Amino acid sequence: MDHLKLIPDKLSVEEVSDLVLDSRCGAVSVFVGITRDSFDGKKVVRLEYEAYDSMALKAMQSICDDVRDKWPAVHSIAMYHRLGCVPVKEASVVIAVSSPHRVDSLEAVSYCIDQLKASVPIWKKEVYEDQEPVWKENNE
Amino acid sequence: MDHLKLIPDKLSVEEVSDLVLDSRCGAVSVFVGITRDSFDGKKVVRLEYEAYDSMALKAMQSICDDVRDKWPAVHSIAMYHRLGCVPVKEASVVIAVSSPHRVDSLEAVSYCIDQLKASVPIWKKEVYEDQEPVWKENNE
Amino acid sequence: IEHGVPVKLIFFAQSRELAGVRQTTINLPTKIAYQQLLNLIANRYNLESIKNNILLAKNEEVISDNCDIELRESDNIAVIPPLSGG
Amino acid sequence: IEHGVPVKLIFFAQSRELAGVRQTTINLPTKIAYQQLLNLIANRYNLESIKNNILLAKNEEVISDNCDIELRESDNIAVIPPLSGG
Repeated sequence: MDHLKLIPDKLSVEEVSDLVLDSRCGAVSVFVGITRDSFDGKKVVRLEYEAYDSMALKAMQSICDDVRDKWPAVHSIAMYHRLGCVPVKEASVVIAVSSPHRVDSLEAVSYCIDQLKASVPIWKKEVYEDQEPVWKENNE
Repeated sequence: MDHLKLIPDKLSVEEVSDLVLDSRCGAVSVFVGITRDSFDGKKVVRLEYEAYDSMALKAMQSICDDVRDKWPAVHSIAMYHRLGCVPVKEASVVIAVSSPHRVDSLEAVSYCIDQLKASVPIWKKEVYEDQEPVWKENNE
Repeated sequence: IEHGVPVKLIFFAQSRELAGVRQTTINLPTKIAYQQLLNLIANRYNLESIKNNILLAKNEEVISDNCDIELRESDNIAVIPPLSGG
Repeated sequence: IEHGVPVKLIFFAQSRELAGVRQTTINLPTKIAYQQLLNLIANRYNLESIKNNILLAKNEEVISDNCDIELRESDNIAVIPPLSGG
């Protein structure tokens, strides 16, 4: 099962990881992306996220399909991305993957966040205390 | 900060991942080990865990020290292992690691669970519906 | 542009701020080269400063930049600045 | 064993079940070879069936199996079956 959502609300790590629980799975691996309080010495107040919702959900689905090709043992995937304002120390994204044994979910969750950053049309503006906000760019 | 605990109570993924939150960290990676409902076709009712508590906590601390050598960017580590009866679909272990960027916490959490299984004196007995219980062995 | 089709144009992130609009409708020819469309949009919607950093998507699929684009009524074209999700 | 020191002996998991006890005190010489100690414990506490699969730890450190072990009062020796945490 794939659970994909773009939501304006605060994300719960527990809720997202519970989505992928299955009695045949001994492992759930989770990645949580969180708003940091500074960038290049500038004090970050919050991030503002927006998405091309329909295309983003398609791109997220396509990542899930790739995961199932690469790690057929993966059971469930949940990718929740928050939109709108995300204050410092709150989660912008939570990804959870379950599998019978740990190596599949560990590798898959890492792949998911890499691919999400590279291919899902979501954008964030970093808002600073004393300077003009900046639209960020994932250039890894 | 290292947060290491052996507890008889139900584990909360949210609580453990919250322990490692830090305003300088953009990434929290979490691994959750969960009781599966079957092994080799036998129906598992529950697992029973016991630990050599004092030695286990030392071994867990030693894993944390290794993590800080290998991934100096890691900020906080939390390793909570449940003891006693763990019913099917409940967590036996939750490990959370925070770091400014994702690669450190992802690699470190994977290392932590590998090392925990290999070096921390904790044992589990698998209790089946119709057969004699078996003391398990991590032989990966 | 004469004899065109009405196409929905959608802007995101920095392109939305520069264009001053989130969504509009524009008449476009039924066939247009990628670069020609990019130039047209950049010119008309104040995107010259980021023109080299944006992609175009048609109906939620990124368009490769060496193709001609066929357009029909009800198609939508989105301006995609560099991604920064996660 | 004469002139020994009282040492705390702790059993875990399968070794605890086979020994029928979690913890006891045993008099041991102040110096003993690893294999000798292992044999003594296995023999006295019904652990012959798992003798080749257990480690011994002294004061929470695993002891290497080619060493002589020096013992003092208040030391503890633990029987460590194959680990299965996680």
